[in-house]
Amino acid sequence: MSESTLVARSGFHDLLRPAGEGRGVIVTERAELGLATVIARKGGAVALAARLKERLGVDPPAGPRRDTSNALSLMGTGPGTWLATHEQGTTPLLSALRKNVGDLAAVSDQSDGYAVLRLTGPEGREALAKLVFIDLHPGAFGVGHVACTVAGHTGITLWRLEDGPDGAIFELAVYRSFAASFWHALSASFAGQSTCDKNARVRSSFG
Amino acid sequence: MNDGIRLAGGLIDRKRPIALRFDGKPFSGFAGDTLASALLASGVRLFGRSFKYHRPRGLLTAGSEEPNALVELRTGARREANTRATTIELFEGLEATSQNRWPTLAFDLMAVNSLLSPFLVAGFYYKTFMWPRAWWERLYEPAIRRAAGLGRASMEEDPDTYEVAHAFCDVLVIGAGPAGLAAALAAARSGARVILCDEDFVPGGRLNAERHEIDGSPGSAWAAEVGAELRSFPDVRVMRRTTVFGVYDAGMSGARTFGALERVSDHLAVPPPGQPRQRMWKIVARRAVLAAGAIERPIVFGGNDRPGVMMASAVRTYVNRFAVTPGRRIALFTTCDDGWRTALDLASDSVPVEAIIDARVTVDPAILEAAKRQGTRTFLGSQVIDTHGSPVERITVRDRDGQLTRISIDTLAVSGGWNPTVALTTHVGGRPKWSDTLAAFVPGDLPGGMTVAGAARGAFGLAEALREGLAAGQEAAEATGHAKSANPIWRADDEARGVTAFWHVAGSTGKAFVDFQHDVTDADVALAAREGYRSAEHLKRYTTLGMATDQGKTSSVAGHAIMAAITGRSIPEVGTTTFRPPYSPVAVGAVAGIHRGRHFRPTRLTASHAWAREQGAVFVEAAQWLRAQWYPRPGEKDWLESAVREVKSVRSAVGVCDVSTLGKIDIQGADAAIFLDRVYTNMFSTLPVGRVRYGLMLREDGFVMDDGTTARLSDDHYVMSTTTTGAGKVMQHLEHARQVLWPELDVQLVSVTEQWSQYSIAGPRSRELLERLLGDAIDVGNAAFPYLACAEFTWHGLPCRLFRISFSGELAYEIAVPARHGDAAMRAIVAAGQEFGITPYGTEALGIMRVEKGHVAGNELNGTTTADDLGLGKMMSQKKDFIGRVLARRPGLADPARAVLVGIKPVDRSVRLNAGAHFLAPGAQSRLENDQGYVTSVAFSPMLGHWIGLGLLSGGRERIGERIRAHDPLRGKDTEIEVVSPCFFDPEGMRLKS
Amino acid sequence: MRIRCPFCGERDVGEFAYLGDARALRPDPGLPDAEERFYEAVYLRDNPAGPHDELWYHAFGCRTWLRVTRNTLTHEILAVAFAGPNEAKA
Amino acid sequence: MRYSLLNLVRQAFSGHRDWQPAWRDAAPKPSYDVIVIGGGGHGLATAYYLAKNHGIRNVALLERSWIGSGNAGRNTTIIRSNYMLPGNEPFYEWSMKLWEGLEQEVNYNSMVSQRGVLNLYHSDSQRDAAARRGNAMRMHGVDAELLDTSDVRRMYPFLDFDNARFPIHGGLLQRRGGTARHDAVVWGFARAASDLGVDIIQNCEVTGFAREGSRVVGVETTRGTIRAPKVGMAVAGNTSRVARFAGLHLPIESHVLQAFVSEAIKPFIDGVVTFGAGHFYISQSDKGGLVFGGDLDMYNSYAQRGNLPAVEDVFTSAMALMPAIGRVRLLRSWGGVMDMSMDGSPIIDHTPIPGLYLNCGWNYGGFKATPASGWCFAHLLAKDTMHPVASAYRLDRFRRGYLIDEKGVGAQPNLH
Repeated sequence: MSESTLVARSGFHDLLRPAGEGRGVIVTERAELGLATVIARKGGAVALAARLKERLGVDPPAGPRRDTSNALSLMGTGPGTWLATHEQGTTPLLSALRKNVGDLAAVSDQSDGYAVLRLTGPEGREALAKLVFIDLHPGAFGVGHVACTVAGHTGITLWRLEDGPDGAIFELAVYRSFAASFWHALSASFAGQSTCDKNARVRSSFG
Repeated sequence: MNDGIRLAGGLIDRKRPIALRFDGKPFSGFAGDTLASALLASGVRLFGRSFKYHRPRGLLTAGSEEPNALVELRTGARREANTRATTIELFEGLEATSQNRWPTLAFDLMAVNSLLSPFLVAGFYYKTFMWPRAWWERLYEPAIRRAAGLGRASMEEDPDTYEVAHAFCDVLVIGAGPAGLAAALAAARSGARVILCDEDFVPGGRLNAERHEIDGSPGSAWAAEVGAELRSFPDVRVMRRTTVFGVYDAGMSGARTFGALERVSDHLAVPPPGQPRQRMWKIVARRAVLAAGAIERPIVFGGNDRPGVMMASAVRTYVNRFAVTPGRRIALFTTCDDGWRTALDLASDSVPVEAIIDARVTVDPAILEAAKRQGTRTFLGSQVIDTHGSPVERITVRDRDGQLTRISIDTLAVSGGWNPTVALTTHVGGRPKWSDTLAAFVPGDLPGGMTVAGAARGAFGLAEALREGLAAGQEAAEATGHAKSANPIWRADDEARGVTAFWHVAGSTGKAFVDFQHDVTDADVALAAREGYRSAEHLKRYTTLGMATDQGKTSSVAGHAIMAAITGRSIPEVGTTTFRPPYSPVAVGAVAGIHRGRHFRPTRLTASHAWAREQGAVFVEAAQWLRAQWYPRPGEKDWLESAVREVKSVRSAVGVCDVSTLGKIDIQGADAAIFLDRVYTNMFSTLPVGRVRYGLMLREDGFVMDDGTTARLSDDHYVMSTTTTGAGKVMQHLEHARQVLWPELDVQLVSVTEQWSQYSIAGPRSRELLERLLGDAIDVGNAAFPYLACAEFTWHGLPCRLFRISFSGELAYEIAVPARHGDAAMRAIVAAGQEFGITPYGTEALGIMRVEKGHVAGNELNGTTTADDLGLGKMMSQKKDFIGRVLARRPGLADPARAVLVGIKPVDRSVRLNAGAHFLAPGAQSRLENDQGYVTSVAFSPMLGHWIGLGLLSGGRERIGERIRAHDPLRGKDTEIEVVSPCFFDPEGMRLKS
Repeated sequence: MRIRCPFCGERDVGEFAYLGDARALRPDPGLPDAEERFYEAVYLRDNPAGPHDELWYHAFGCRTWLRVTRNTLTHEILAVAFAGPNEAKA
Repeated sequence: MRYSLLNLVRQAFSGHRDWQPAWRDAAPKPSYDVIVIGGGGHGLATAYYLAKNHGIRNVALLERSWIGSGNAGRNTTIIRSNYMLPGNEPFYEWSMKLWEGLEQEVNYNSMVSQRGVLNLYHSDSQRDAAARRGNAMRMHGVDAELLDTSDVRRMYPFLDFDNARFPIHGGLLQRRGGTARHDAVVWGFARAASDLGVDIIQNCEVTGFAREGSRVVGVETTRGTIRAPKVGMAVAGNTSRVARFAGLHLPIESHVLQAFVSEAIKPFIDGVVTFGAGHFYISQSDKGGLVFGGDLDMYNSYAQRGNLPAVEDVFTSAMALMPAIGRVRLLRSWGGVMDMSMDGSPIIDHTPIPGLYLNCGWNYGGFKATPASGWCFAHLLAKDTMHPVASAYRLDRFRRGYLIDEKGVGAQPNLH
């Protein structure tokens, strides 16, 4: 997140509220994540991939997959197109990309364009499965898989991280302006309807 | 009246009595009962009234195919019309009301229709009610509509919630009878991902209704065991109370989409907190096993609709599953061995069977013996030709010698054989085929990936069904890459299944019904034949046979059979009515899911939304966005007063407006300039870096598609802006051009609409404000930053963009900041603007100012205007090709008579103008032939002090100064107007360049 | 109906936007009879009852344009490929 | 026998034994004066008016299946004449005039019911468009009223006025609009045409055209060759298939449109209501079923069925407009194959091939046009000149750029 004196407001900042005790679904916002789209110049995907591997250690997947090195991840969101994320935020992300592949790719900052949620918990998968029309079975949507799809009239980019203590971990990015509507749809898909905040827990409908 | 009583056994929990009310009267039943079985156990025989004749009707079936026993379930906002008593699970406090009767179910005045039945034959209304014509809407139709319909809608917003959910599996098994359970188990043991759906609340299908044994234990016990084992697999989902209602198209992988409805809470008084009432599932299955069973069919004979006449299989269901006998003196009218089993079941419950009437001359000696042993009278080669009493008290039997015998009974069980439930095999175009051996339609061409097992394909024997189920489940699992599993061999019998096609008792004395709910009789079918409505579809549409809430499940085939006999054709020659989704009715709310009320569509909010709300802004929908429309101040009486104030402030000082909703597309690459030259009518390759240009975009058919400004940030980097409503459409259009039309170009496109919060700061003092706001972050002086300049700069450590563009016609800038900081930026702008008298303005003020300037917007960019229509012809470059150039040359698009953009003023300046008024020459008659165009947009101009407008006027450019009329008969107005140039204010554009 | 996007995999038809006949390519505007050819490309359709080459846009997915061969009588999808060669290479 | 209350009563006493077939199920003769291909409403109306208006009774009406098996029996039965453009409004109003009195003319009650068609608007620009449309109607002498929110609330209090995503700002009402019993329209025209001598030939599929040089002089069918100097096509969704037999390439795409009917409930929706913030329209039949539809499935199709996304879209719109029908159940859905044109308006014209005439491009507005379509097509077939109210429906308007595009979406048929 920028150290600007203009206060930043993340997409979900006033939406996720503490919820009552419970197991089920755990949702946290990833406000600090830096995001950018990376699109290879015409016919330059191969050169770009080599450069990224050489300079930044990430191997941009050719398909809907995710590769990570240190804090930087690249996710395939289309042919020759990736969504890049950086755990330390926008500035390191853009400087890394512009410095190293600015000549081979169109890089566009999307750190403010998307709002990102992390979703886990023993019933997170079931809750999410209600909303998206793709197969989230562990055998079908494995660790490192990425999907651009639709969730209740809203386009999302969804990816799965290494499993955590509360089970499978998904992260999803929605366009910032949809945050409130998307949150309604997502929380409606956790029966119990309670919204939740970092480390708060929601009881889901499945049990 | 209490002739129905409880027997021993059954699948009801006598330790859990449940109280309910029917037509206000208290009754009780047990957990495991349906409303039908509970009322039957309390002696209720009369459940409903038929649609047309209001004939008294009782239970015909024990399942979802029930045509007669429909009730209004629940009350108030939860009232649910036409609910089948045979499928309603009891819950504490259940309230049901009979419907389509007045004043009461027992005494229904509308039953007078029965007396009129000689007139009310099929299609009678097509032959009358035509004179005098005006009486149709005034008299005839209101009368018909008063009689129409069955139950009543709640007329209140549904208080319950619904949701739509998704599931994927290897094998979807439809139906949890013997075949379905076997299929699911075989697939599950192979490790396949299985979903098993059944509409009932207890898996087992007919196993729960018959006295079959599997491996020596009762079928229902076996079903429970298999159900338990299935639940133990992690990748198996057993869905009770779930009807697969539709089969849809597949993909190349073979995975097919199915629609299913889960009744999550319908068996409870109200849904538990957070639970929906129902959930619609979209299931994607690689393979499907249809094991939907079969439906027993009635026989068409005189008086076959009286309460107490019931399907034989239903009698067995009530006796065996619900432990209640429908009567004490039961007769059986059958055409198949299967029907005789009813007698055996009853006998073992010591309910005497008075008589068995079988239309066949010879039957399996074994069952004949068994019946004789119980002292049951048997009539072979005989028919029931009439019934008497309501509920039925007596039947008239005609034996093979024509002798008539009257038998006193209280229940007549009927079995005309079975129709396999083939509906789901036909949803994607397959047609069922006729089987002479079974005298029934069986599945024909199947949807890819679907197999059918058990009774659904005519394998009526239990052992057969189990074998077929196992094989189908195994095969489906293997087809989805799973290993063969060790399968059990279950011991069960294949009971006798002889059947003879027999549909209709000729020479019945009483009315013989084919479609019970719609009161379609054998005579109606004969009339349809006589009048030439002989194809299955004509028969259905003319008589409404098969169009009732049961969709002909118990009536269609019999109707076709009677038509076939009359017209000397075979049943398949008459045709099959194809089945369409849904298999059984689905609530509207369930399909809508959570997208209701304010959540019908997503709402998009800009970063300054919270701030605008604090200012008391009124918001308006713009595509999916909400935008501030105006900012009312205390004492302002309407939107116009507020908007006028906002305009005056902008034109005299400075205002700020959130323009973030406009589309923003990042366009990069070595060929970005060439690309823009091809998608815009005007040149962008010549645009210097650091400059902005207004661009016009056409569709390939030559009409205007969208407009906006595009800035060149560097040689190979542009950022394009689109209209708010056009953003998505333009992005798709540009991607098409990039990927399909000119793949050789080096261009990269991405939407950055959401990355930037963009604010228009407009007015003579905007520069001062920006100097104060931005300090030395950027020099905004006229020299360094002239009209149509743009720059990227850093402010508060943020990458920001500044554009000197103006929609208002004032000296104006648009500043773009990263959206996370959009809220703070707006607050900073307003704070810095205080001393310059800054005023936030909304879309109304924006609209007024753009009309004053003659800028086109949505009402002019309506998809039927050309560049030249809008006075933008000069933007059609002659130096290059671009999308839309060629077809814009067509005569129709270059016709001098086309309506083109003009400005209008009311001659009487005090008059208000209205958009949508049409242009007429003075003195011209109000006729379409005299139409000269119309008013597209109007505004009250604070600067001019009167209403002004824009319009599209035929040959308008040559008519400046002319006086014509804005003709508005719809609002009773006809205003003399003056045609003027579209630009009303500062035509030289001094202000925006100042 | 489900369409197998070469990048995203098989998805519900609801994720895709339909344009239509894929054979209606943009003619060369320099040709003497360009106007007639553009008219035919923009307005006339084979509209076959059977296999049909058509353009779909994966609007809610990877945003690529796809060339889909689909039987208009049965809705059976026969083939799917990227409409643009660049995407195929990438 | 004439249809009347008196005859109905008479027959009631004789067990309705004397009713005759509504139309003769004719076998094809070798030749006719005119062949009309397509036994839907438009084809039957054309045959009827050929006989009635022009005295041409030696007419064959060819239907490949049973009459009314296409869109005539698969629509939402709405009739209206609330069009905006000069090329359309006179035609659809002529159709409305023909509806008013059709039943008496053909002596068949098709339940033409003018209970009003209300188009809702939800924004200022939609209101402006409604005003433009309404004024065009009024200038053609057609009834139209611009309603505000409270007017609409009085008519339909159960719509969502208070919690809507896109609030109802008002509506454009045509009181003379309404519905008609679609099958009865088919049967009524068939009976009347048959009585005038028209041969209605069912189960007779056209497989090609008989040619003499460039001329079309008849048709090849599954029941042999049938000759006629003039052949008219009124085959809606199958236009391109039949036209291909003559080598014609047309500005037509075939798309599937789904429609739905609910279980019968006591009537509470009097007229027709169309939603403006989504593609959805609803009315209630005289049997009590809610009849409703929405947008196309969007892809070319000859299969008379669609998929779930279109279904969900329609039902979501239904709940948005009428939250009170949440527990009402969908009973049946079906699909029709629409002949979508490139500007959303129809074509009634000669073809470049002598002897072959074209009636197509009805998009999903064909039912309301049935009488006028037949009237004008019969006029063209009989007189070889376009009828004045259909004079804009030329085939060459696309080439020449004189489009009739009410929606302004251009050459994208699935958006019309």
